[in-house]
Amino acid sequence: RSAVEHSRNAAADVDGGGTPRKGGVLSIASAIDITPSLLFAQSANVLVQRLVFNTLTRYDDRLQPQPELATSWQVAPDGLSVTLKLREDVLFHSGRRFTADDVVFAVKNLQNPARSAQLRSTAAAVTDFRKNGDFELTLVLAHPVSNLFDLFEFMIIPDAATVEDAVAGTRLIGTGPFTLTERKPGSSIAFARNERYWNPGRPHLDGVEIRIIPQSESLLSSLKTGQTHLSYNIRGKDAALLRDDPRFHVKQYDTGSGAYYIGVDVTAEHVSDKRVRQAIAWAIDRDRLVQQALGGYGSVSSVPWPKSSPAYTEAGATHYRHDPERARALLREAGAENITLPFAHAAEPGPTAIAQILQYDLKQVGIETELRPADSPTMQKQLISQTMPALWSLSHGFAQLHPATLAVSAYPFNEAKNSSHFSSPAYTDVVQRAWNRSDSDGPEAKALYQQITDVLLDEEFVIDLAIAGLVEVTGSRARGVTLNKFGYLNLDDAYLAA
Amino acid sequence: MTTATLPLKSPRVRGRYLSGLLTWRGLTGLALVGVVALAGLLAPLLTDTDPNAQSALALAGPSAEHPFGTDDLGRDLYSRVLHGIGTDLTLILTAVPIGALLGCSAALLAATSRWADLAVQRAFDLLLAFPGLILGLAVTAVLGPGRWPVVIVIALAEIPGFGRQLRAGILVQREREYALAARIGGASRARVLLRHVVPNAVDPLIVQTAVALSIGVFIEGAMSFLGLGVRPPDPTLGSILSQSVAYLTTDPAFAAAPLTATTALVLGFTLIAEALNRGIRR
Amino acid sequence: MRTFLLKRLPSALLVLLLASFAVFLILRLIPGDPATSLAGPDATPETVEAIRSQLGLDQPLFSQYVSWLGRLLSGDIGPSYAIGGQVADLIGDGFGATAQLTLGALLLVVLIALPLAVLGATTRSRPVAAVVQAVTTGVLAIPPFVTGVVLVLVFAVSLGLLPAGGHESLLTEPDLAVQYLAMPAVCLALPSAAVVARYLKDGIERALAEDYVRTATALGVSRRRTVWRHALPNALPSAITVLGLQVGHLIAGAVLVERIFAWPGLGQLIEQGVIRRDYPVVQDLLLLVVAVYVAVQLLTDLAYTWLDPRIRWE
Amino acid sequence: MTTVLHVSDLTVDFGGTTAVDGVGFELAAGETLGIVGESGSGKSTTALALLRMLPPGGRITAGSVHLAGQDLAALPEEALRALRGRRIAMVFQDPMSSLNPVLTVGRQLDEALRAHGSALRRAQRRARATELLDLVGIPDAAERLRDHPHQFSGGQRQRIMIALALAHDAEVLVADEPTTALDPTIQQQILRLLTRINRETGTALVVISHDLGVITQTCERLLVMRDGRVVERGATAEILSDPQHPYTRELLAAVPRLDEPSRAAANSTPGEQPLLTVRGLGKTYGTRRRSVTALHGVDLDLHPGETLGLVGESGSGKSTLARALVRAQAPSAGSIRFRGEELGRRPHREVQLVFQDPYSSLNPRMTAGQIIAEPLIAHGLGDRERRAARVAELLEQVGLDPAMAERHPRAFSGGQRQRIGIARALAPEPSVLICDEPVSALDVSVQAQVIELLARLQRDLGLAILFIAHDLAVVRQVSHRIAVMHHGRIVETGPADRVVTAPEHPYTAELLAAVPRLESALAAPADAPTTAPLASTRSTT
Ligand SMILES: Nc1ncnc2c1ncn2[C@@H]1O[C@H](COP(=O)(O)OP(=O)(O)OP(=O)(O)O)[C@@H](O)[C@H]1O
Ligand SMILES: Nc1ncnc2c1ncn2[C@@H]1O[C@H](COP(=O)(O)OP(=O)(O)OP(=O)(O)O)[C@@H](O)[C@H]1O
Ligand SMILES: [Mg+2]
Ligand SMILES: [Mg+2]
Repeated sequence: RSAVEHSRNAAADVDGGGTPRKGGVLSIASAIDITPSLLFAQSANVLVQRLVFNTLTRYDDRLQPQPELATSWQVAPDGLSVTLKLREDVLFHSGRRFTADDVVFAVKNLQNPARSAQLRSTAAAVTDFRKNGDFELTLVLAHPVSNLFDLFEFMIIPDAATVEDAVAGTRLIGTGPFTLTERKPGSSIAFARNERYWNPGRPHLDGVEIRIIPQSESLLSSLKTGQTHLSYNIRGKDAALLRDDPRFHVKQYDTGSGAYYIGVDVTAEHVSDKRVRQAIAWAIDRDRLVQQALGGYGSVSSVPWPKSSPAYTEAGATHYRHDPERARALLREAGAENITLPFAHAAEPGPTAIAQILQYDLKQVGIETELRPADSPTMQKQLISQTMPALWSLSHGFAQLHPATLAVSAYPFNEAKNSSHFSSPAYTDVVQRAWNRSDSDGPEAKALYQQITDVLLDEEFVIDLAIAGLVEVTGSRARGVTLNKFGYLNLDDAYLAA
Repeated sequence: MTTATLPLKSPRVRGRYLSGLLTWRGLTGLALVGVVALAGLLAPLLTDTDPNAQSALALAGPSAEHPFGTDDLGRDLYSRVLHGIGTDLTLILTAVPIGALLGCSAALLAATSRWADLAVQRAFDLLLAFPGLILGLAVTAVLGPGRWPVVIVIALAEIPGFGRQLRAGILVQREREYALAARIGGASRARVLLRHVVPNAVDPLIVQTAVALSIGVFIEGAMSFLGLGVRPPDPTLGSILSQSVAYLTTDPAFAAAPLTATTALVLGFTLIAEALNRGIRR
Repeated sequence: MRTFLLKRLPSALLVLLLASFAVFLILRLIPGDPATSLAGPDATPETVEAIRSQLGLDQPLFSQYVSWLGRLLSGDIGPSYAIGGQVADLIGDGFGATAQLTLGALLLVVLIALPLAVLGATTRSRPVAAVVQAVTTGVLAIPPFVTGVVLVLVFAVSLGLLPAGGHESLLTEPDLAVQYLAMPAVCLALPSAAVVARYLKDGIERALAEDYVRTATALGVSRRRTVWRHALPNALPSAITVLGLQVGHLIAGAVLVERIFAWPGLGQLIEQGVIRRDYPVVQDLLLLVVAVYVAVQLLTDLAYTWLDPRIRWE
Repeated sequence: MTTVLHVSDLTVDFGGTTAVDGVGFELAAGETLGIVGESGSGKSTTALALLRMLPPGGRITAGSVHLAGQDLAALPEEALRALRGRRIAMVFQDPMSSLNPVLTVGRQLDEALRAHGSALRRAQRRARATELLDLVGIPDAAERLRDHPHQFSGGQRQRIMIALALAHDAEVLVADEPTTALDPTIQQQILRLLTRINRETGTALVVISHDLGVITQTCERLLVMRDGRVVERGATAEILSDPQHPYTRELLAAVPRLDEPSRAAANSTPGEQPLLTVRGLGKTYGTRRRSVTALHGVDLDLHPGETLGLVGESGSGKSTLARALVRAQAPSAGSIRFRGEELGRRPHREVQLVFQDPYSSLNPRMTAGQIIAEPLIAHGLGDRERRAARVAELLEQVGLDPAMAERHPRAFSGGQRQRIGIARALAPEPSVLICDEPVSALDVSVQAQVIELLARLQRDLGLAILFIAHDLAVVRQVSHRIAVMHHGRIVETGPADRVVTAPEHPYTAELLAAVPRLESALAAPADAPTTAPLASTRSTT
């Protein structure tokens, strides 16, 4: 027997044609294993969430919520409550029927700080539950919440009885299209079709397998050899090569996979002056960064918002361009010429390349930096304990949806507490006003978003550089694969062509 | 222990090393190491391009302006490789002697008593048993990234090698009759050890040093690959090489220069080691 | 044999105890802590604190150490922090895979080193000697992360002969397992094979210059037999010692190689454990590695006395 | 008689220096040829050149070695291999290093037997190996096949070497110093064995030795070598009775004879009070489970100005005793008193040892001067200049040029090295000198120099000397008294002449009877048809 064949066998025989076919196992290459304890949070690997679980609603391309476990919803005119009608034909993998109690549990679950859910503040805005039968309930809110449907897109509905097993990584019970069959930590996660899935005829696939391949080159090879069919961890430069290969399909999502930024400790010497921070923003050649570090898969941006965000504006994205003269002038003005700043970055190859590019650009305007590579947990600890040096570079997420979600959920932008030690009444005020409202894309809301953007562009405590592309590479056989706005993999309609 | 058939005018010890070096092996080795080392040493003279200067011209192939091409950030590979050799040599030439010194001291300590011997042996075991990744992580974590952690990890890795070699030599030589003769002559334990036994036990160490130098290059590369190496953007052979891995299919020229330099160094060290080895044996 | 073990076991146990202490301390010296990893990228300091106390990380170091040792001795080593599952299961699964890889590599080391060394030591042809030389040094000069990637590109991507990565158990699917094992084992084995070959070659050369080889020649024993039966046995004891040392290098090298070939072994587990600061996993795993290593040292010492009868005498 | 070996004009070079210069001889089947000569005269080199087995650096530059019509000097390696061991076999000079330490003796014999594609089965080879071991007088042969070389005593190892060479009934057997490590009784057995083989299978023998007695007993014809050349040749009896070349005459004159009375009394008179008193000395080697008792309660007195000769079977504990006396090894029982006081744990300045093997006891990294100065430094005697003066004085005392102090041990000849060892032992001005086989490796002329030196030192300094040796003639010559050791016990002690002429203990008598004599050979060739099994009186392990 040939192991090469064996490794491809995951995709069992399926007959030809372009129409959806039943059967086959889709194999996904992921660079990172899941972290069970972060099941309810946004983390580096969120491929599992929508395979095993469902959410209440789902955004379409125009950011309009669509029914999923909730069939319909009604937000009260004062924005202080929302009433949901639920599907009645949904069974958990354990065979138990899904009811309103499960939604109550899901919300309470996110309110638990130990779950580390980024949208905890939004979940915490739910102060009471009013059930109306098993399949209808009303969530009572403390104040109008503009990013309510972000929560519904984000919040997976777990089985209350087994939730502790889920975060321990031993058992996942949800209502989703696939059931977890085996997990080998660090190696693979296997799923089988949920035969009692509420969406009739779905899923097409017999099963799904996620293979963990940490080394980028090996991951690419697994796709090329047909061992795997799908990956979201292909580096931009490799994706650029695959784009011309007929065997592969490369797709970019508007949501991006987070934004690269330079974080600034606004209490540190020199950079406490906002002109210095602006100078840094002017000094960076973002185009070169996107080209050399992201292989062209990404877009320059001075603001956190990707194109999918209602706050996105062309003017905002291009506010800072590469202008060393201007940077030098600002530095002169601030009296901060020839300064040296410490600069932390993650020690992995990608971030190291980015850090070196930034270092070089900063040097051109007279800012010397001392690079301090550290591994991710160290970076994270510094970030959370707010002990970062004057400058650091990382990436952040949560800008793909409602701008309020970013400011109340993404730690770097948190108005109350962030690693930059930045706080200003103006920022707090505008963020709270944008969040505490029931609509999210009216003109008034848009104006508020513009104000947030303006504050960010002026203060530059987080200097945004580029939005990394969210690149999906599929072998030509895999079809119908989609991601939700939080990057949860949805394979309801996916199938393997012959 | 044959008393007869001994050449009456055999060359002296130093002479034996020299005659070992003056063979095709030794000369090729010296030439290889010499050329690479000189290139590293004279890097500032051989190129005036800043090894860290970036440009939009990334991953360019060899050209008149960039003899080895450019890397993914548009830096001149010729200059980076030359400076990288310099860095690598500084690292291993600091680390290997430190490791050798510590290892040899431990071996000497082990020679003092049975308990010390046991302790030192087990300490070597302990040192060898820890995967390099953990050692590298721990040292880098405590000291912060930079050259010293690399030096320390290489040195730590070399200690047991030197220690074991010298210990083995001491064990053998200590049982020789001349050591006994020295003791009967009234020499103290320390004197027997340092004046009589050790000078006769150090021959294998010269070879060990050459091996250790190669391993030093190897460790530097591995640490760079794991992101524990010398602080960027300073080039090292290992860091350039690990950077180039991502481009092996598309731009093999990227890897060629650092790989050639490393291979030449390691081959050179090995040849010198073998030549010396043969010289001693003659 | 019994007395040998009786003499060595106490010191081996002491090494383990010291190692446990070193492992424990080293992990705590590395900055970052399990709670932040568990809490995720956007956690608040309060969440982190809550997790810390839940994991008992706010206890004094010494009591953490003692309770860890207690758990080890009681045999119930408990769940991992971040990776998920019981530490014992994780290590058990990984151990099988890594054992397969390192033993495979070890076998290759012997299979590569032995002929190379014999050839290198006995050939009279300069070109052959030069080739042996080039192989043994070239392999040491090219780091495994390059070798690995090149192997995959050639044998998996271009030729399609071998799978790019992954693993099957030798016990259940031996024919497939060997194909999965081929590239990682070669990649892991090459540098060690070069080192062992070098020492072995040296030993054979030295033995060939000895008087007892002269005796064999004078008896008319053939050149081949002289090398394999008379010189080689004398070179083996020290080569075995080097091989024993290489086991340590193989285990360390597994971290790199397993990563490249997505091999689900202890190397990956250690890396994951370290990256997530999963103390229980890393602590127990490192201790296991030390134990294996100490056992290997015991074995090589035993082999040494078995191969060299003079030592038994003393 | 047919000529089996024809050597003509054999010349061997060592990188420029000529070690063997135009040696030639013929050997017919069943003939015996002895080669004697000064140490370093090229005897071993000649033997090695016969099989073309010169060490690296050595090259046959001229001449031929014809064995049954084929020129060994020009034969391709493979063809030569087919001859080695089967048609021409060799016993090497150094038995200690010539056996493979990691293979059992049985394996090595087996290798020898199967080397020439013999059709013997495994069991047959085993039987033959046992027979060979038995032949050279190793007791318990079948059992001992499983042992490794280190488990045999030096003399036994030498005999195993001989057994290997006998594996194929070769036409020519070259034996290089086959009996140096053997005491007279065992030496006698081996020589008889060689003679018997020569007689029964017609094997031509070439025996190299510095012991003329050995040659006399085994060889009909003789070559005398000096500086790589054959200076005299002829029938053994003729040369010995009527030497032509001055060197041969010198050699013969230097041979000590057992029947010459001791010269010790003429040299010095021992003091009354014993200097060194040994009582009940015991020594056990090894672990509790597997132990060897080398000394069983040895009693000994040594007086100032006295030479006590110590003889005995190889492995009887002589070296062990010597080492115990200088505190190199702690004895397991008994007491050693020096001037009435118990010796401490550490070596005593006034008791010094001259090692059996001079070369290995000299540190190869130090110069002769440094080596001799070591004890002076260790005992804090004098400053740098005074030490240098003392070293020069010592070198002169032992008859070496003080200018040689700058040389390394490698650059000295065997006899000179022996004298450096003596100078070192004398440096701390000892009153007791223990000499462990100081002359066994030396040819008679150098041996005579060393003996003269010791005598002079005793005369001048009143040294007490314990003189350990195999060669009874030498021992009688230098000793006031002789002690005989057997199985770790002193079985007889008495005035030198009395012990030799009127031995009291049967073992002593046996030992004396076994000494090969020049005269007896001249009178009647050693025939004494002893087809009786060559059983040994001793048992090892
Ligand atoms: N490997 C060698 N290299 C250089 N010279 C050598 C070598 N072996 C022997 N010689 C020289 O060749 C000469 C003859 O040595 P050989 O061993 O044949 O002497 P010998 O007669 O056997 O002496 P002995 O009685 O001490 O055994 C000596 O002068 C010696 O220095
Ligand atoms: N280190 C040792 N370990 C075990 N046994 C030993 C050791 N050294 C000597 N023996 C044994 O002790 C006995 C006496 O040895 P010793 O060397 O004293 O003999 P010797 O009389 O000097 O012999 P020779 O004449 O061969 O030099 C021998 O049987 C020998 O095998
Ligand atoms: Mg000789
Ligand atoms: Mg002795």
